[in-house]
Amino acid sequence: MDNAYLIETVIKVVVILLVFSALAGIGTYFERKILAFMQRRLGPMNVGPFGLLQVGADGIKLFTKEDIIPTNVVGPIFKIAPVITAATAFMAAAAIPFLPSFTVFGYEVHPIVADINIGILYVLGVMAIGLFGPLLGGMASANKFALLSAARAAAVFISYEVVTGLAALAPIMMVGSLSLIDFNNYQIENGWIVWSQPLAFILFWIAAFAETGRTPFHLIANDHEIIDGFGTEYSGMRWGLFFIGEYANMFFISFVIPIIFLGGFGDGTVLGAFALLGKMAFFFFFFLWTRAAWPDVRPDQLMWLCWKVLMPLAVINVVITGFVMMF
Amino acid sequence: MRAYTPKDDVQAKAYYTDRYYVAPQVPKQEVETDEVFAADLAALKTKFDVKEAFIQMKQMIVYINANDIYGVLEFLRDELTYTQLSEMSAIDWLAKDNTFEIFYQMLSMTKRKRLRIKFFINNGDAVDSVESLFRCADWSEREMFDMFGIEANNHPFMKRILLPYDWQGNPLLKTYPLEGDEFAAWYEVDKIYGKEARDVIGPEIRDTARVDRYDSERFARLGFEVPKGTKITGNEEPNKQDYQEEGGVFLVKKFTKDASKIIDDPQR
Amino acid sequence: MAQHKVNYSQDGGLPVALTSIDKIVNWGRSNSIWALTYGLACCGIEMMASGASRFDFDRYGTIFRASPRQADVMIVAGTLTKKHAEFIKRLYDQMTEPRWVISMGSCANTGGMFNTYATVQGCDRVIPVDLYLPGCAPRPETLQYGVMLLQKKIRANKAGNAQKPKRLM
Amino acid sequence: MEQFNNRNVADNGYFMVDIEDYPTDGWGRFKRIIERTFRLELFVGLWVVMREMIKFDIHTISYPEEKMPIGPRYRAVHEMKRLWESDAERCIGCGLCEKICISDCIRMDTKIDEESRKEVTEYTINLGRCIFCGYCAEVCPELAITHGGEYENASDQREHFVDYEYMLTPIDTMKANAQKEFEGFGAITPHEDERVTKTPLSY
Amino acid sequence: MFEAVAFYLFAFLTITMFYITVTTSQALYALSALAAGMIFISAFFFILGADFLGAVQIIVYTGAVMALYAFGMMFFDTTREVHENHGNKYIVVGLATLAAVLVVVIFAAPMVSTNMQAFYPMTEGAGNTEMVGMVLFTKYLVPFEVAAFMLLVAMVAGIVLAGKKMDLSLTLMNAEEIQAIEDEKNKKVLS
Amino acid sequence: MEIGLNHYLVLSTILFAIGLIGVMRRKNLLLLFFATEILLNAVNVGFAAISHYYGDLTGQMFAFFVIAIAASELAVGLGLLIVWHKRHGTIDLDTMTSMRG
Repeated sequence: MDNAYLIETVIKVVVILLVFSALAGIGTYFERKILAFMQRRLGPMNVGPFGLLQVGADGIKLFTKEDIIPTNVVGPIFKIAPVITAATAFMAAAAIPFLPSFTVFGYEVHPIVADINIGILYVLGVMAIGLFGPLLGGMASANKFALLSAARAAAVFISYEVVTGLAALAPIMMVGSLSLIDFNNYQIENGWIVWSQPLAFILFWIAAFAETGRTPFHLIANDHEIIDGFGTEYSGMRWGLFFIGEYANMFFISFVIPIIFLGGFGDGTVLGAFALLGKMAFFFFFFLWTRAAWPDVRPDQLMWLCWKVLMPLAVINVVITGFVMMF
Repeated sequence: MRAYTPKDDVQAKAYYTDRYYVAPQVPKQEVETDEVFAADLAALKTKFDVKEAFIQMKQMIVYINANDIYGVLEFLRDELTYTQLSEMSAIDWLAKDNTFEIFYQMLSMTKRKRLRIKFFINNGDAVDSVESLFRCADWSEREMFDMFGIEANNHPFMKRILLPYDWQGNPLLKTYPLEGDEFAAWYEVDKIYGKEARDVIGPEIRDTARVDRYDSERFARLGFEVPKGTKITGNEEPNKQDYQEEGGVFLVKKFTKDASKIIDDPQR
Repeated sequence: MAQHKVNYSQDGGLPVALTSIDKIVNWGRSNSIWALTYGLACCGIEMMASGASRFDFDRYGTIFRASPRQADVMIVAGTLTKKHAEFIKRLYDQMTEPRWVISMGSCANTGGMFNTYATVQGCDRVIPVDLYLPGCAPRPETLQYGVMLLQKKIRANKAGNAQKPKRLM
Repeated sequence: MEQFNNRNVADNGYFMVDIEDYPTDGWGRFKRIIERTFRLELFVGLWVVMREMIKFDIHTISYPEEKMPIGPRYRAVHEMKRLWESDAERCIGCGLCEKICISDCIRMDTKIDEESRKEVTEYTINLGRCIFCGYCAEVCPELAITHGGEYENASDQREHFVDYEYMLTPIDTMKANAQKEFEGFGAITPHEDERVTKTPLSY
Repeated sequence: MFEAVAFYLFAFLTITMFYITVTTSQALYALSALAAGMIFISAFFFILGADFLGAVQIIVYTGAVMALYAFGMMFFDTTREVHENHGNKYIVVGLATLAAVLVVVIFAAPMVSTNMQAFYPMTEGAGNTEMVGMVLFTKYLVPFEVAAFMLLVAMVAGIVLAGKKMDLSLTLMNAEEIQAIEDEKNKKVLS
Repeated sequence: MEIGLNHYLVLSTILFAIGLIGVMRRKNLLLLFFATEILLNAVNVGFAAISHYYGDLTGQMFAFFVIAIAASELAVGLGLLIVWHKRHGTIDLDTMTSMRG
């Protein structure tokens, strides 16, 4: 454990934190713009050129807004819940290889904080902990709607973790490793996994919507049913942390899907790096696209979809993969 | 536009209305003129005491005893196919003879007939609830209680429906002033701030057309708006309307009133 | 209104010295006015229209939030009945400082044509209002003009002033 | 009008929506899900929003720069007209508008002047109460009070009001023959012809 | 060095969290402290080289078990303070400590004293996950299957127990029906 | 400073003791369940440590089975609790005095 490694890790952590916090802000701008264009609107226009500084205005406002902690809430847990959401989102980034390794000033940089050999399990596990943000925030809020949202969050996360895990299991069986780098290397030789595992790809994709709580499954913080869900009682920057966590989660899952199924960054050329970024951008855009196009499903439909459709399909997929690999 | 009426003899007629004018009654007809109603009335008479019955505007009106109402409506619903209670409420006759007139408007979908059951109750009496016959009577009876103070026996949830639960007074009574009594005038102040706040907040302002051009706390002269509390002299300069401060705002798109143009095609 | 002894809009039109911090904070606040979805009656439809594609409030950075904790401005759009007065006060109290109120339409301003027992004669009997828009109902443009006036008003005040709780009494 | 009379609802984009039965049993529901998935209805939704984004057919009116033309029927703040012939005020102080106002927001004061004509001394409309119903304009026998198109109003105070001097057409506007006459209720906007779509007769 | 620091840090954190769990009267504190403690426990597994066990600990315990407990809390309406009457605190603490020491000594003493040899020694070169997989599906296949069957049985039992009389809802019944149910219940208890 | 097996065993003992305190002290059944989870986790730490220091995978295997047992215990236990809660409206331990269920 030499000093260079330590310094490198610290730099990587700082870079990831800064880049993705900024990206979360820019993400809101993209979301507003893209949704506006899809609805024949203009979106933010007045602040800065093309409304680009809207994010800054929102940030200044959120920082200077009064921060209310209501009387009946369970104080410490109420305060810590947004931090859990943001922190787990960034913790999940530790095992994700964002780019192929490149050389700067003769020093080889691996753009992954820690290449642990259980990468996928780690990402899934940390995203599972991400549940505790909405859950504790909702339960501590002393608010009916927040409590409902917490219950929904628990139900959705427990159910869809099963689907995510089972969908990822078939590629894991093929690759024979849990490290995301190994996934990438496997796909250089054998082609993209999505061609051999299309069902697992689709299942994982659907489950990603549930795990990030985006629109077709946007039940946890649903404006028209349960005011703002777990965020109902949050104001100012605490609520902003929830927001940053949500958008960072979207970005990270948009990285994970191409790395597992769509070849990742390929053999590590510059082209491959841009290809990965392009794939990531597509998946992020798809999150916004569905938000403009699709309606929400009901909670019971969501559970029905998980336990009666997606999970049997995932199990069948795993079994078939096993048989094909055995014979 | 209003429909045009010939105005040739308009000066021959008095253009004011008689203060004690009583509108003429809609002509009543015998029930026997309509055989469907006649049969229904005959069936009703075999079981219940019918005080009076006639036909008005092609609808049969039947006066019955107040105690029979549940039985009558059940009979109408089950035997005579008047399956729908479209409306029920009360009429305030307190000034005349201290009674309320309660009416139930029924509709038969198969016979395509409408029928009205009516009876009188004294002030302070209660009616029998027909909520178990027609679910729609639930809210109607609550509204009747809310607006007239007539209670319904055996109603599952006899509370006010439109007005808040702690309201005093029954607004559809003819003695109730339109602008509300003392309680209504101070309701929101009493409820939110307490009675001691009455002096601070002051009474409601209802003198609607009066305008005080020197009061800049309440009134703004259009085109001459000033910030609240400014002293008005009476010869202000017209207010130059603009969207932003002079010279615009840093990093925000500049808007001026003169530069804005009216677009040609609103269908764009 | 004239009857309030306590004047919650003191030094309204007077020039105030703004520091650069004030300017930055006010710039952020004035360009990110998030409104509470608070349509009470027909004016609510106009409010929705001004948020929708044709008039697009999002150009000003105004988006509608469902939770009062995250909203900056409450647009009282419609008739305020006496039964509802308690709740408008509660929602106003739940909003975080700095907060503003726009009273939209004649009914919210003065009670309008509902000169009756059941309507609050002007929502400023219950909550302090910053801006009144006449009209029945005002056009979406009028609401957007009102928001721009509110932005001007925000920028004219010290940033700390708005943090002072506005209370009727 | 010719076109209007000879309309044919059979074409022109109208079609009857066939409402299918809702399945009740599990198998029917399953079949329906399969059908809907493979008819790709969800993806049609995706395509629709994508198409709008690619066409970039923005319908927003960026308000402070561009404004909608206000239709002649629009009822905003009132105006008082003058006579074309003599530039004198049209209002004869009959008080009908004050009588008919349903929210009771017009207040006028008149006196008999030297020529033994009625003259308006004080005329205010309390816009805080006014609901812009247009009865005053409708009842006015001289077409004196009408509605204008001024809609950008906001103030710190709860009751706006307009007085006679503000509403009255300025005398130089009158000299320039620029007084805009109110086209009255039922008047159609300039673009009305393009807007008319055929209503199907079966509707 | 790093290991020692990590061990003491996580030991302190874990003990604190579990202590909060057993002593606090706020149910929500107990829940979140327990969840945090579980995550810190998984840190020990990572230190000890049992990566797979650590990941499973996070996913199963914090992801599923604690979420189910949260569900239970919402169901039983114990999200706020819980009122319990306690006996003598010192007796409880003393007894518990004594019992814990006894149990650990009884089970650990033979291992510490005699020099045991490994049944399934760790193979060099293979990662923890591979080794776990190899042992689990060869020597421990039968217990693994039994555990899987046990989980299935538990799932069925949970559904059957929790799903019983789900259509009975006190809020949708009127007063007489609730009274009838109360009477029925009282009769059962009294007889 | 070297961390040995004894350190882990002492930690395991402490955690086990905390769990036992919880089991004895708690009257609310849900919080009682929490205490049992602490017991299981304490044992798991011991298993993993022994597995590490003796180079033997059996300890880890046991830890896996303990986790499986915890999961199934949770499923059945919560089910029973729900039944009890429906019948009595409380999950306080002191109310479980009747043998008839």
